Amino acid sequence: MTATEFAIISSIKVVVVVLAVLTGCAYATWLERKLVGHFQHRIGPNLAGPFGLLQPIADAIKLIFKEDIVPDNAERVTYALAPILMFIPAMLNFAVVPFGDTVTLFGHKIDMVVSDLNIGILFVFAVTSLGVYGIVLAGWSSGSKYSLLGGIRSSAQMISYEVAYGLSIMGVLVIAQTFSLNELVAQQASVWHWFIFRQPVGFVIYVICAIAETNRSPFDLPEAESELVAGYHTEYSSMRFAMFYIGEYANMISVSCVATTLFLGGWQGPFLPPVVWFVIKVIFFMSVYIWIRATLPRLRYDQLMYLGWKVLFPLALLNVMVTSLIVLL
Amino acid sequence: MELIIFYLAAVVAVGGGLMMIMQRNPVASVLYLIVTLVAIAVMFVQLNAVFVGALLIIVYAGAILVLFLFVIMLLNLRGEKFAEKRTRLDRPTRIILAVAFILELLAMFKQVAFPGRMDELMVQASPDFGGARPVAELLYTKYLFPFELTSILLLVAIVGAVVMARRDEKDKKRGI
Amino acid sequence: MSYYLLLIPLFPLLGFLINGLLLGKLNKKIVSIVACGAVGLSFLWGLKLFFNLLALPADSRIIEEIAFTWIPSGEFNVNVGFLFDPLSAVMVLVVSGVGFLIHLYSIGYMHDDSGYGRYFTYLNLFIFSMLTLVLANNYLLMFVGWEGVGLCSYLLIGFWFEKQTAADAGKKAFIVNRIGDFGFLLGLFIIFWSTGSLNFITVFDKAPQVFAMGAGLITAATLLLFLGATGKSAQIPLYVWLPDAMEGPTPVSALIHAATMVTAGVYMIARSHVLFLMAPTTLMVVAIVGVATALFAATIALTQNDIKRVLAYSTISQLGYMFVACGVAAFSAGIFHLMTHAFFKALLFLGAGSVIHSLSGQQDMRFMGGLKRHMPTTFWTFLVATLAIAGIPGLSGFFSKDEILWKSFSSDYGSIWIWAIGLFTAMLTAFYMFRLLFLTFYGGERMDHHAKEHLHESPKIMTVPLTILGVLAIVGGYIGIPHILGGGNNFEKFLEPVMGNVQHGGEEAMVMASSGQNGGTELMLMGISVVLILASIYLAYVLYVKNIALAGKIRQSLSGLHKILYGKYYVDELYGAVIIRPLIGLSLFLWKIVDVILIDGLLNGLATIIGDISKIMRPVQSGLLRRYTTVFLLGVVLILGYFVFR
Amino acid sequence: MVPMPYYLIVGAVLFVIGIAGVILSRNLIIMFMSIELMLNAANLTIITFSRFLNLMDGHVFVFLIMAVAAAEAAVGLAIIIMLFRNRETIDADKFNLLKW
Repeated sequence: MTATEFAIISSIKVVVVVLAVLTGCAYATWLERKLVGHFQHRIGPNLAGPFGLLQPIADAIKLIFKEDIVPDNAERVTYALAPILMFIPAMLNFAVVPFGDTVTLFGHKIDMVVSDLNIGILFVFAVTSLGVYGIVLAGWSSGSKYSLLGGIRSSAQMISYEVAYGLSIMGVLVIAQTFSLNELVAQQASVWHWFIFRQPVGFVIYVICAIAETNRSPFDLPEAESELVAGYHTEYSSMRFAMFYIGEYANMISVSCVATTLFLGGWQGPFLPPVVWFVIKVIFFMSVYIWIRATLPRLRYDQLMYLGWKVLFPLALLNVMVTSLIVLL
Repeated sequence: MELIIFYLAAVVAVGGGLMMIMQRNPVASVLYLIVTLVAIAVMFVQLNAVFVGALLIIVYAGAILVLFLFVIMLLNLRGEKFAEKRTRLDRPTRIILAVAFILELLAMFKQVAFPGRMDELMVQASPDFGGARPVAELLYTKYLFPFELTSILLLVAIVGAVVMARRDEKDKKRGI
Repeated sequence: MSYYLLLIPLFPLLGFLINGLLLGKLNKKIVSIVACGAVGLSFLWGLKLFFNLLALPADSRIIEEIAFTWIPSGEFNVNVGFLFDPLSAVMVLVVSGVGFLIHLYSIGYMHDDSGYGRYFTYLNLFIFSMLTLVLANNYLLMFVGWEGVGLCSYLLIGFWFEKQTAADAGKKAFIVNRIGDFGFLLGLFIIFWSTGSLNFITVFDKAPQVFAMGAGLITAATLLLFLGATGKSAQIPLYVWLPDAMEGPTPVSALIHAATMVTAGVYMIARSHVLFLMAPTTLMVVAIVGVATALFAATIALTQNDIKRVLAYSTISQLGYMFVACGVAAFSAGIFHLMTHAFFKALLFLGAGSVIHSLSGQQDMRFMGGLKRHMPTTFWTFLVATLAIAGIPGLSGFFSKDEILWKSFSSDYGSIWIWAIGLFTAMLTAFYMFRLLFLTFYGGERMDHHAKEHLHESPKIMTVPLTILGVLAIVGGYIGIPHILGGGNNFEKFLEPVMGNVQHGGEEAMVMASSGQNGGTELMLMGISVVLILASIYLAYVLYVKNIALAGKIRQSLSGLHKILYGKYYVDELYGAVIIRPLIGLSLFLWKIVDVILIDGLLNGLATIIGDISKIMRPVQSGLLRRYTTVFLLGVVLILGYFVFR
Repeated sequence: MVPMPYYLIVGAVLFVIGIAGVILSRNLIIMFMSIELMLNAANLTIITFSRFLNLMDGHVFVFLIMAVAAAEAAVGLAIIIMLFRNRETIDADKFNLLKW
C-alpha cells in the first residue's frame, strides 16, 4: 500500500466513521426518548415520520436556527472553545475502535479501524481525560454561578471516577497482556473467552464508572435540573448547545464501543457480519444506559464521592490485585 | 514528512510556551500549556516513546493541569493586573539573563556535545522500544527502589496536600 | 547442639513486657501468674541446662552462644552473646531460684498494695537484668545488665515514691552506683584499649600477652573494676546506699541483698579473676577493703534497732567476707559463700518481712518481742537462717564461712591478720544476729495493744518460700564440704573449669589438707571459730534474754562508743560535709558566675555583634521569591558561561 | 529522520521559556506552570538521549519525573490555596516571608 493509497483510504475511513457516529448520536437521542417513553408507559415521539424516526432531524433543524446567545460577562474565547473541546475528544475516541474484521474492497485489504495503535487503550484514556476540559471551561467561562458549580462538580466527578475507570479495565489488560484493541478483540474469539466472564467485577465497575464519566443519570449531578438549572451548559444555546448535546451522546457511544471491545468480544459473533454484531452490541449497551437512567434516582453529591472513592476504587484495586495474582500463578 | 511534523510540533510547543507565560489570564495559560504538552507528546511519539507520550497526556493534561484549572476556578482568578511597584532595572535584567542562558545552552550544544553530523550517530531503535513492557521491566527490576520511593513520595504529597488545604474551624467561621 | 541460652533472660523480659505494656489492664492473679511463671520458667530452663552441663566432661563445660550482632563498628564488634559455664550456671540458678521464691512470697506480701502490677513489672525487669549480667559473654553486655540492675534497684527502692525518704533512698542508691559504674566503665575502656576486645574468652586469652604481671596498667584496670564492684556490692567507701535501700518493700530488700544486685560485684570479680590474679596489689586492696567492710558493718549492726537495718549491715558485712575470699584468690569460696548467703539472707529478709507484715509495718525491734508463739513457721525458719549466718556447724553458712577463713589463713595471698579480723567479725555476726533473734522472738511482747491483737502467722504463699529457703539454708552447704571433714569439696571442683587453673594456693592447701600434714591446723582453726561463736551466742543470750538490764548498763557505760556505732560512724554526715556541701558550693559558683556572667555574657555579646552585622546584610534577603530565582539563574549563567567560553 | 540536536534545541528553548516564566511572571500559578514546563523540557531531552542511545532507562526516569511532578503539583497547589486564603492574592511579590 503506497502512501497515497493510505492517505486516501484513511480519509475515507475518517469521513465514514464521523458520519456514522453523528448519525448514531442523532438516533441515540431518538432511541432514548422512545425507550424512556415506553418505560414510563407512554409512546414517545411518533409524529415526525414513521415511529418518529425523523424527529432527530427536526430537532437538529430547530437547534441550528435558534439564536446564538453569548452572556455579557462570559469569557468569549473560552466560551466559544468549550463546546469544541467537549466534542473533539469524544470523536477522537473512535479512531482506535475496531468496528469489524479486515475486509477486501476493490482489491484493497482494509482494516475496519481508522488506526490500529498498539497502545490503543492508552489512547482512549488520554483522550477521555481531555474530555473534562470542555465541561470545566464551559462552566467557568459562562460567567454564571450555576454553570460554575456544574462545571466544578462535573470535573471533580470525572476525575474521581477516572481512577476507578482506569483500574477496572486493568484486569482485562493484565490477562490479555496487550494495549491493542484489535488484539483484545482477537483474544475473544468465542463467547466463553469474552472478558465479561473472566472479569465480571471489572465489568460492573466499568459500567458504573462509565455512566459517571459521561455524567449520565444517576450520576448526572452536574446538570441536575432541580438544583443547578442545567449545569455547565445553562448559558449555551443554538449550535453550541447542540455540540454539547452531540458530544455527550458521542461520549456515550464511544464508551459503549470501548465496553463492547473490551468485555463483549468486539465484532466477534456468528452468522451475521462483524459490523452488524458490533452495532447490535453497542445498541444493547446503550439500551442498558437508558434503562438505568429511567430506573434509578439521582445520587446525592457526597454519596457519589463516597461511592467513587471508598467503594469502587478499593474494589477495582482489589480486582486488579486478585487478577494479577491469578495470572502470576 | 517526519521533519514537517516535527517543525509543526516544535513551533506549536515553543509558541504555546511563550503564550503561556505572556498571558495575564491564568485559564488561558493553562490552555496554552496543554497545547505545548500535546506538542511535546507528539515529539515523544516521534522519538518512539509511545507509552511515555500517552502517559504524558494522561498524567499531565488529564490530571495535573485539571488540578491547576480547579484551583484557578476555586480561587476565582480572572486576569488580575498586579500593582506595578518593581524597580525599573528588574525586568530588563531578567530578560537579559534569560537570553544569555539560552545563548549559552546553544553554544554548548554547538561546541561541546556534537561534533559532526548527528544523524550518523543515530542507532536503529529496538523493535519494542518505547512500549510499556520494557519500561515496566526496568521499573520493576533495575529501578525498583526509586519506584518504591516514588510511591512514598506520593503518599507524603497526598497527606501534605490534605493537611494544608484542610480548613480549620477558624477559616470556616470566616467563610473562606 | 543448641542450648538456647537466650531463653533464660527472655522469659523475664517477656513477663516484663506483658505486665508492663498491659499495666493496669490485667487483674492481680494474671499479673502474678505471668511474673512468677516467667521467672519459674527461667529457673527450670536454667536447671535443665545445668544438668546438660553436668553431663559434659569437666573441661568442656563452656558454652558460648551468639544471639545476634549488636554493635558492628569496624574493629569494635559486640555481640549479644551468652556464656554458660559452671560459674554462670551457679549464678543463674541462684538468681532465678531465689528470685522465684521471692516472687512467690511477694504475691502474699504485696497483696494489698495499689502498685501491684508495677511492682511485678519491675521485679521481672530486675531478674532479666541480673540474668543478662551473669550470662553475658562480654563486658559490654554485662554492663547493660549491670546498669539494668542499677535502674531496677532505683525503681524498686523508690517504689513507694510518695514517701520522701523512699524517693531519696532510690536516688541515693542510683547516684552512688553511678560512681561505681563510672569506675567500671573506665576499667572496660582500659581493657578494650589494650586487648582490643570485650569478649570474656578473648580478653582472658590475650591478657597474659598484653599485660605484664603486676604492671601498672592491669592494676589500674582491676582497681577500676573493683571500684565498680564496691558500688554495686556495697563495700567501703560506697556502701552507704544499701542501708537506706531498706525503704523499699521487704521482698525487694531480699532480692537486692540475696539474689541479685549486690552479688553482681562479687560475680564480676570472680568472672574477671584472670585479670585480678595478674594484679597482686589489687588483690591486696580487695582483701583489705573486704575485711574492713566486714568488721565495720558488723560493729554498726550491733547497735541498730531497726530489724531491716541490722540485716542490711549484716549483708554488707557478709559481702565483705566474699571480697576477702576474692582478695585471697579463693574465688570459688567467695562464690560458695555468695550462694549460701543468698539462701539464708533471703530467708532472713523474708522472715523479717513476715514479722513486719504481721506487725502492720512496725520495723523497730524495741517494739517487738515474744513473737515465737504467734508465728511458729517464721520463727523456726528464722532460727535456721540465724544459725546458718552465725556459722553453726552443720548449716550452710558454716561451710562457706569457714572455707573463707581457712583460705584467708592458708592462701598465698592471705595473712593471719585477715583471718583474725574475719574471725572476730564472725563472733560479732553471731552476737548481733542472736540479739536480733532474741529481741524479736523472745521476751515480753512490747508492741502496743492494737498491734498485739493483729498478730498472726503469714499466709501460705509467704511461709512456703520461707520453708523452702530454710531447707536450702541447711543443706546448701553440703555440696561444698571440705576434705578435712570428709567431704569432696564438690562445689570447688565444679567451678574448677573456670577457676581451677589459677587456684595455686587453694590447691596446694587442699593437697596438704588431704595428706593430713596441715589438716590439724585447719581443724584447729575451725574449732576455735566454733567455740568463739558459741561463746558470743551465749553472751547474746545472757544480755538479751536473761538479764536485759545488764545490756542497758553496758550500753550506758560505753555510751560514747555506742553513740558512734549507733550513728553509723557518721559516714553519711562525713560524706555530706566533705563531698556534697562543696559540690553544692561549686555548682552555685558555676551557675552564678561562670554560666550567668561568663558564658551568657559571651553569648549575648556575640549575638549583639552578629545582630549588628546582619543589619547591614539584611536588605539582600528581600524574601521575594522571584528575586531569589533571578540570583539563582545568574549563578547558573555564570557557571555555564565559564564552561562554555573558557 | 529528524536530527538529534533539533530536539535538544527545542528542549532548551522550552526550558528557558520556563525560566523566563518563573522570573518574569508575578502570578504564582503561572510561575508554577512554568516549572511544569521546565520539567517537561527536561523530559524531552531525556527521551531524546534515550532514543539516540537506544536505552530504555530514560523512559523510566521520565516516568519517575512525572510522578514527582504530580506530587509537587498537589502540594504546591495546596500551598497556593493556603496563601490565597491568608492574603487574598497570588502576587508573588506580595509574599516576602522567605527571609525567615
